[in-house]
Parts: sequence; C-alpha cells; structure tokens
Amino acid sequence: MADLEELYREIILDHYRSPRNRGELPSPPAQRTEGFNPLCGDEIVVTIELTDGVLTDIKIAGQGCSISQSSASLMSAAVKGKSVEDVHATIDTFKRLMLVHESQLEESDVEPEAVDLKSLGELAALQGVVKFPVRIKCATLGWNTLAQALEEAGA
Amino acid sequence: MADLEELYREIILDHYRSPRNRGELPSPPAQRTEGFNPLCGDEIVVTIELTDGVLTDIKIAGQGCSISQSSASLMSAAVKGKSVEDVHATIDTFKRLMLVHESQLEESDVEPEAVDLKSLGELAALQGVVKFPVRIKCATLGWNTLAQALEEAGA
Amino acid sequence: MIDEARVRAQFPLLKRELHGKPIVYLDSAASSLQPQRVLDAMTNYYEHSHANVHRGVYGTAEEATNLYEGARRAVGSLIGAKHSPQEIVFTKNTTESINLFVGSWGGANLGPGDVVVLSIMEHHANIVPWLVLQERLGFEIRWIQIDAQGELILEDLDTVLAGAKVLSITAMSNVLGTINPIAELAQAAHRHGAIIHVDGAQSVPHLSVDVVDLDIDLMSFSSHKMLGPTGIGVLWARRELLTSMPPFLTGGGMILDVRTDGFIPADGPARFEAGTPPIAEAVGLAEAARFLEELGLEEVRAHEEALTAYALDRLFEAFGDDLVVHGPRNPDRRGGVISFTLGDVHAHDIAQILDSHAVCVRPGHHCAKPLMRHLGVPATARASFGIYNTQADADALVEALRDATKLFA
Amino acid sequence: MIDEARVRAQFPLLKRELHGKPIVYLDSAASSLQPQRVLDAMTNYYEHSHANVHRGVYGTAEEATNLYEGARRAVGSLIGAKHSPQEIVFTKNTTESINLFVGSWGGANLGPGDVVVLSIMEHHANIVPWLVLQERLGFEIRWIQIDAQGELILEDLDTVLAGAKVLSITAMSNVLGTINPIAELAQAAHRHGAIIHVDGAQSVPHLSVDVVDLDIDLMSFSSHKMLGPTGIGVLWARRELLTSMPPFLTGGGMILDVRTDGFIPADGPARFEAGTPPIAEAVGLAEAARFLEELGLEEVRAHEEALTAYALDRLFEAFGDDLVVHGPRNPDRRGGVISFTLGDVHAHDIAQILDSHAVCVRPGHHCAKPLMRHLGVPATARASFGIYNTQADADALVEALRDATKLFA
Ligand SMILES: Cc1ncc(COP(=O)(O)O)c(C=O)c1O
Ligand SMILES: Cc1ncc(COP(=O)(O)O)c(C=O)c1O
Repeated sequence: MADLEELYREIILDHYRSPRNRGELPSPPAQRTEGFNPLCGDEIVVTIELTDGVLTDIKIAGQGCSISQSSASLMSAAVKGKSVEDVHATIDTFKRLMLVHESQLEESDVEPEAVDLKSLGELAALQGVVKFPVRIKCATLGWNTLAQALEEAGA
Repeated sequence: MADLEELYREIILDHYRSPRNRGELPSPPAQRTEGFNPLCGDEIVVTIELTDGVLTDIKIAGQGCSISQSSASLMSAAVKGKSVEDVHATIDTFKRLMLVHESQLEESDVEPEAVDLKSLGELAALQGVVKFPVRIKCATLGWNTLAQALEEAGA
Repeated sequence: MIDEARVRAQFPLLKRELHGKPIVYLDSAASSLQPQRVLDAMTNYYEHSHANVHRGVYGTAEEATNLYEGARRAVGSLIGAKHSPQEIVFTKNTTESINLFVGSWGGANLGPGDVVVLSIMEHHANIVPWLVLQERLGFEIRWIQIDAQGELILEDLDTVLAGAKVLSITAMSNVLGTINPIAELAQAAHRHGAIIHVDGAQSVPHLSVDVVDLDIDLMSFSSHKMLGPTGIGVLWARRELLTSMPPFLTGGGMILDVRTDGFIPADGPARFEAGTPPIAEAVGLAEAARFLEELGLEEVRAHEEALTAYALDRLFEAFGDDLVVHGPRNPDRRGGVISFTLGDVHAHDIAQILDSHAVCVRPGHHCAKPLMRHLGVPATARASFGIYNTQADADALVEALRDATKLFA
Repeated sequence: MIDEARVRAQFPLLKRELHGKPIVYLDSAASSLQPQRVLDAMTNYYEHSHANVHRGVYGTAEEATNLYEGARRAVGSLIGAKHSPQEIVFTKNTTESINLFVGSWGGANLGPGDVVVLSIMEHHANIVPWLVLQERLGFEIRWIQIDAQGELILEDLDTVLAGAKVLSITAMSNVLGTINPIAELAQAAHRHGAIIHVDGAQSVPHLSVDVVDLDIDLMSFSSHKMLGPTGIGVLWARRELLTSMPPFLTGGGMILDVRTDGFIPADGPARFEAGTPPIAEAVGLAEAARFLEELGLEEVRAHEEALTAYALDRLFEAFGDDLVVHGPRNPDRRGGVISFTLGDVHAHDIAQILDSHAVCVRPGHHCAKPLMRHLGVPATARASFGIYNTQADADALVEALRDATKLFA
C-alpha cells in the first residue's frame, strides 16, 4: 500500500531504530515533563535545559510506537540549540502540518493553512501521518509534551 | 369493540359509580393498609376489622380508575363477614383468575389453573380484564392490599 | 411550512394499524417516533462500520470513531453549542445526564447551608437525584411555585434565588406544556451567582433552543424524544464548567492511567463516558438532529403551535366545562402537550377507550408527582403532538373522547 | 458443529472490504459483530411497536412493554437465571453494571476495616469504581496475583479472602484469555462469608455460563460483545440480593412515590432502571441471546477453542521466539483472545500494518493497565475471535504479520 509506505518512510524507521537524544537530563535543574497518550498507552518523558532563552539541551525517554518515538526523536534534533522563540515557531509549524486531519476529529479555532514543508527539514517526513488520523496523536505526543515543558518552565 | 364491552361490564361501571363499603374504619382498632400502583398512580386504602377469625368489617378509600375502584368495591362486598380462611381462599381464586395473563408478563411459580367462575359470583364480571394485561395490576391492587392488611394484622 | 404528507411518509410506524384502525400517535412527550433515515443510519452503521470506538487503528474502528465523535457536532449544532467536541457528553438518557450533573457537580460543590432551586413542575428525573444528594450533603431545596395557569410565579424570584448555587429547571413542562422563560431565569440565576441547568427533554425536540443565546450553563435531553433512537441522552455543559467537574461513572475509556492505588481521569466528555458508549445510538441521534435542523425548529414550532391551538379549540368546543386542561390556555405560552381530565372518567379509562379507537394517549402522573399533588389530581390523560401530527389526529382524539363520555355517562 | 458458511452469511459486516480486501475481523473482544436478525428485530421494533414502556395503555405501548420485559427472560435463560423478571437489570454496558453494583451494594455495605478482593487481571471497569469508593469509605483492596502462564495464583486464596466481604473478578481475561475457575472461586468466597460478583463481559459470549451452577451472586456483561447492539448492558443479581440493594441512578420509573421531601423506591429491577431504558436495544439483545442459545454455547466454545489452538500453532510456527503470547498456552484454559508482542515492532505499528491487509486487531493496554504493568509491557496487539471467525482468518493474520516483521526487520 502506497499510503503505508508514506507513513513508514525510511527516515522515520531510522529514528525509531536509533532515537536521537535518548535519555533524561538530571532534574532539577532540567525541566522534566511527562506526556501520555491514553489511547495507546504511549508515554514520553521530555527533559529540557534552558539557558538564556535558548533550549540548550533536550532528552527524550518513554516508550511507544514508531510514530510517537521517531517524531519525538526528530523533534529533539530539530529544536536542540534553538532559541525558545524558534522552538515555539517550530512547534506551531509542526502542529499546523498535523492539523489538516486533526481538525476533522476535533474542534479547533485555528484554520489549517498551508505549511512550508521546506522549513521543516527532516520533520517533513512525518507528513505521511496525516493520511492516518488515528496516528496524529502519536505524532504530536512529543510536541505537546515539549510545549507543556516550556510552559511549566515559564518559557 | 367487543373486548372493551367485556372490560367495562355494567356491573363494573355500577360499582365504580356507587362503590360499596366506601370510607375508612377508625384505626386503631382497625388495621389500615395502603396500596399503590406506581404505573398509574392509583391508591387504595383498605381498613379491616377482625373479630374471632372473621373479617367483620371492611372499608375502601383511595382513588383510581374504574377497574381498580370497582374491583376493590366488589372485593369488599365479597369478603365482608367471611372467615379469614374463606377470605384467603377468595383472594387466591381471584388472583388465579387474573393469573392467566399476568404470567405472560411476570414470572410466577403458580401454574395458572382453571378457575371455578361460579364460585366467584359477581366477581366473575372482572374476567374481561384478563384480555387487557396492563389493567390486571389495576384489578389486583385492592386484593394485594387486602392480603397485605391481613398479613400485617397477623391473620 | 411543514409539508405534512411528506413528513408523515417518512415515519414507518404511522403506517401501522391498531385494532384495525390507522394509528393516531399522540404520545410524543413520552417518546417520539423515528423517521426512516434515522433507522437506516443505524442499520448502515451496523452493517458497514461497527467497531468499538477509540484505540482502534483499523478502518472500521476509525470510521466508527469518526461517526461517534462527529455525532457531537451534529447534536451540538442543533442547540447552538460553541465547542461541541468538548461540550457534548453522551449518556443513556436525560435521567442519567441529570444524575451525572447532580452527582458530579453537586457532589463537589454543595454542602450544608447551600441552596438548590427547582420548580414544582419538574419531572422526577430533576427531583429525585437532588433529594438523594440532599440526604447525603444536607443543603436546602427551594421550589418555584406555579399559578393557576400553570406558569411559574416569578414575582419573588430574587428571594427564592438569594444565596442559591444552582437553579435546575425544565424548559417545558411534560405535563402542563408550559414553556418557561429560560433566558430570563438564566439572567436571574447568574445575577445571584448561581449556575443554571436546564432540563431540555421536552424543549429540544419542539422549540428552537440556542444555549449561547439563552446563556445557560448545562442542559440535559434525550434522543428518544427528538426522533432519535432509545438508549442515548445528552448532557451539554459549557466547556469550562465541564472541565471542572469530577468523574461520575468510572471504568475504561475515561482514564489517562490506572494503578492499583489510584487513577488519573481523562479530560473533556470522555471523562464522563465510562465504558463502551452507545455508538450506533449516537449515529442515529446525529441523523435525527440533522433531520430536525433541516426541517427547521421554527417551522416545527409553528406547526405544533397551530395544531395545539386547533386541538384546544376543538376540545373545549366539544366538552365545555367537563374538560379541564392543565397548563396555559394560550397556545403561544405552551408546547403541544395537553394534559386533561374529563368529567368523572379516570385517565386510565380514557386511555383504554381511546386505544380501542387507535388513539394513543398516556394516563398517569407522568413522573411528576409533586406537580400532580399541587394540581390536586391523581392522574391526567395526556395527548402530546410531534411534528408528524395533523388536525385529523386532533379530530380523532375528540371523536374518541366522545365515546368515552358516552360509556361513562 | 458450527456450520461456518451458514454462520458467516448472517453477519452483514463480513461482506465489506477494507482497502480493497475482504475484512478479517479479529476484534470481537472489543466488540462483536451483529447478525442480521438482531438488526432486523430492532428495525422491526422501531417500525411497528415503538413506544415508551410502562404506564402506556395503548396497543404499541403494551407491545413495547412486553418486548422489553420479555427481553429479561431471553437474557436470563442464556445464563441460567432462575427468576429473570426479578433478577435481570438493564444498564448501558458492563461498566455501568459494575458501577451500579459497587455504588449501591458497596456504598451500603463497605467501610473501614472491610476487605474487597480483586484480581490483577481485571479490566478498568472492575477496578476504578472500587478505587473511587475506597477513597470515600476507606476499605482495603486485596489483589489476587497471576503466574507466568497468566493464571490466577490460588494457593494462598484463603489468606487473601480472610475477612473479605466481596470478591469481584472476571470470568475471562480480555487480555490474557485466561478462563478463571469461577465455581471454585465462588465456593471459596462463600466459605469466607463473602459474596462474589463476576465480570462476565468476556465469558458470556463465548462460554456456557450458568449462574446457578456456578453459584455466584452477581454478574455484569455487555450486549455489544455478545452479538447484540451497543447501548445496553446487564446486571444479573440473585433476587434476594437485588432486593436488599438501595437505588443507584434515580429519577422516573424507579419510584413508587415522590414528594418534595422524599421518595419511595420501586422494587425489583425497576429500582435500578431510572429513566427511559434502552428499549430497542433490549429487543436486539434478546434476539442475540436467542441466536446464541440456538447455536449452543458448547458448540460456540468448541469452535472457538479449536480455532484458538490452530491460530496459536500457526503463529508460533511462523515466528518462533520472536513471538510472545501473554496468557495460557493451553487452548482449553483460555478463550480466543490472543495478546502478543512480536520482536521490536510496537503494537500500534502492528495494528497499522495489519489494517492495510484488512486484518482488524487492537493495540494498546486494553483497559487493563495494572495487568500491563505486571506483564511489563506498555501495549500488546490483540487478535480475538468470535463465532464467525475461521482458520482462514488465522492464516490471514499470520500472513499480515509476516509483512510487519519484514517492514521493521
Ligand atoms: C473483562 C471486561 N470487563 C469489562 C469491560 C467493559 O465493557 P463495556 O465497555 O461494555 O462497559 C470489558 C470490555 O471492554 C471487558 O473486556
Ligand atoms: C421534562 C422531562 N425531564 C426528564 C425526562 C426523563 O427522560 P428520560 O426518561 O429519557 O430519561 C422526561 C421524559 O419523561 C421529561 O419529560
């Protein structure tokens, strides 16, 4: 099935097999936040280190399916070293990418708008997920947890 | 409709319009028992006087449809002055008359058996009720209340 | 304008006969009939898309989930909800919706010294749960009374609401037909810092209801009274309020995590939907909501109001002072629920005789015993209209009632 | 012997395709499919006999009432109940049944110092309600553990049950498939003066269950897992026990009288059925119960046991040590519920890939998180059989799994 290959692109399987930034930072000082997907039991633990408005380090722990784990791994690579502002922007862009289908399932005040795929780099590999609405929650789990971590850290 | 005429026989309408033994006996000494039909809101109050194993007096109060009121009125006429034993027998016979259909609606350990209609006298007029299962609860309300009154009086 | 023939043709049950006569269904206040498309939607669901919702990854599970979650939108749209996916909770019926609200919100917010305000015209569903909780928590219940026309007495509303935490009241009486001024009541409740829960069981199927315009906080209603299937009801609650309410029934589907020593509840409507929900029923209810929206509740109301006016005129014409109709005489103050007593004929006998004419009305206390006590009647006969009823049905009612008065003359 | 072709022909959903392939439905533990006659019974009810039950005098109301009350007999007959009309309570689902039992009986009978016994393999529905009540009343919960085969450890049962007031336990695990020795457990519970409540959600559709033979006190189960519609569940309880239980949800239909200051509850199942019940659903469930009785649960079990044995053999043959199946290896100790993990492939991914082959399995924690923690796995994939499954379905499962292992090799 073509769709299935769209979902399980090589890069996703690669991040699943060899997750980047795996582990937990000592907390404190790091901000540690847990995320759940009650639908499938996936758990993500995000620990982040913020220095002078920059996300200087991030680690990902937890367990789950290839989509949730690779998405979190891709995310960690994408945001590490970025300014908090840029991290927020990346989160927004990614969530817009996922929104197309999520908006079918859940009310949302944000209008889905075209996403600049190029700006996403490797993250664009996750766009196959939107054809599988049930998996969107897997793909966004790490991202929502990161957003929550930033909020809890007051950033 | 033939069935409807079976239900509303002249004798039933007569007992409804002119109920016998209407009212309440002073209680105590009389045994006073209330019965409800939650389905239609009918209420029957039976007061009985027992002397030496004989039901020396009975009065019926309450409100309800023609079937519940006339059945109670017919009952009062049928049992007044009878020995407690005979009253129980009459109750049993009447309930057997009603059983034919009630057994379709509710589990019952008693097998419906042929009822000697002659022995019932005027009460036999109520047999049209069995064609209207919903109304059986109306017809038996007074009887169940009397049975309960006897039980509460220890008779 | 409602096209009567077109509407009636869609309700299969209207084709049946009772005792050899075409049925005259006048019991929609108890339960409405269902149009074919509602039945078809459910059958189609079972034949093509049935699966348990949530957690499923395969095609039919996704379809079932989308249909189930989508039903929140269809139902929310009908009542003007702003955030249906977060505000529409599916229950078993109005009664469970009210139990949920009373048990969850009431259990967490009420105690000695608090005041709950109800009206004397409430259905048992909006009385007994409060009595049970009162027994446990010991708050005060105040009752808004009614006047001789069966309308709420609102002169002393500010006294009644003083210190109240909640006003829980029906939008339309299932006995009197009275339409209560919900927007005004909501304003008054809020002025006193109380929230307002509306029993919409009788209003949602017959009036145009907009929860935002009315500015209410919660509303309960039943599918089976609004052309939908049995087995499903709705609790709508403002998003913020729902978020603050603790779980009620518990089990699978309403948790984030469970350990042997505790659990974390889920957010949103899921928190209140323990176990496998009524999925096919949600599909059917959504179709019923769409059907009603297409007809237009304004049209529905206009049709039913005109029919009620006609029926009241014909009834009084025929029976004069022998007839007592409880509730407002003025058709624009009431819905199509006509509770009456006729001379000495008991409601139960009326219903029985009407049945022999295939006219279906309901006798009894209509689950409103405090109101019946207030009215001083043990039972009434109740004829109630739905969108599929016509003047011919009202005529049939009058004719059948003539027979009843003859028999009991 | 089950005639596979004949049985399958009766389930319309089996005719559909997913992604261009005929559906292979292996998720009956989550929800079963419905035979045509169950759907027809409901449609027929809506088209001919729909009315609210009780209190109605007219023809269709009487028909609806008889169908609804009659459904108690059909369901009771399937499980060997002695007094169905007084013992079968209709709820929304198993979860509500258990909430009802825990809230009503537990609320009235448990307090500090009391002991409730559960097993570690329980579904959340038989855990969370106890945790909620424990929070309020402060009793002790003890957990029967399981061994490496996924079977209950019963050596120290007498110690676990010492001083217990109730044992509440599943008859068949929805994750492990394990069939628990209910008769033996009932005997032990009674020896210690405890009552026993059985979660029959997984056993009633697949095993011959006789509540009198088993000598249990209560049992909860769901229609949608036993070929019936969604929106209805059952609580069976011994007549004397049910009579002693206080009301749970309250409102219309469950009262004898209501005043503004109190109410008198009704007797029997009605006491626990507040509001308009799931009427059409009871009609459908009754038809499903009759269908199962006609097939014969012994035959159903034989078919499913043979199929489970075949599937396990084929699976291990194909995947050897890469495959971990949780629960007993011996097919006669388990039902047709096969929860597994396969190499490194996450359950969610397995289910996704299987879906592309039209093979429907469910990934996740299956609402049994305490058990998942005990097993040390976050999620499993679960294939589960119903009466309509065949060896060809098991073969399709194996083939699709091969594809998954290839992708993730
Ligand atoms: C063992 C067991 N108990 C309880 C339940 C809950 O059933 P329902 O969701 O129908 O309430 C299930 C089904 O998921 C189950 O498998
Ligand atoms: C005003 C009102 N409230 C509540 C209910 C209860 O609805 P249900 O029986 O569907 O729970 C009814 C219906 O009888 C009603 O008319």
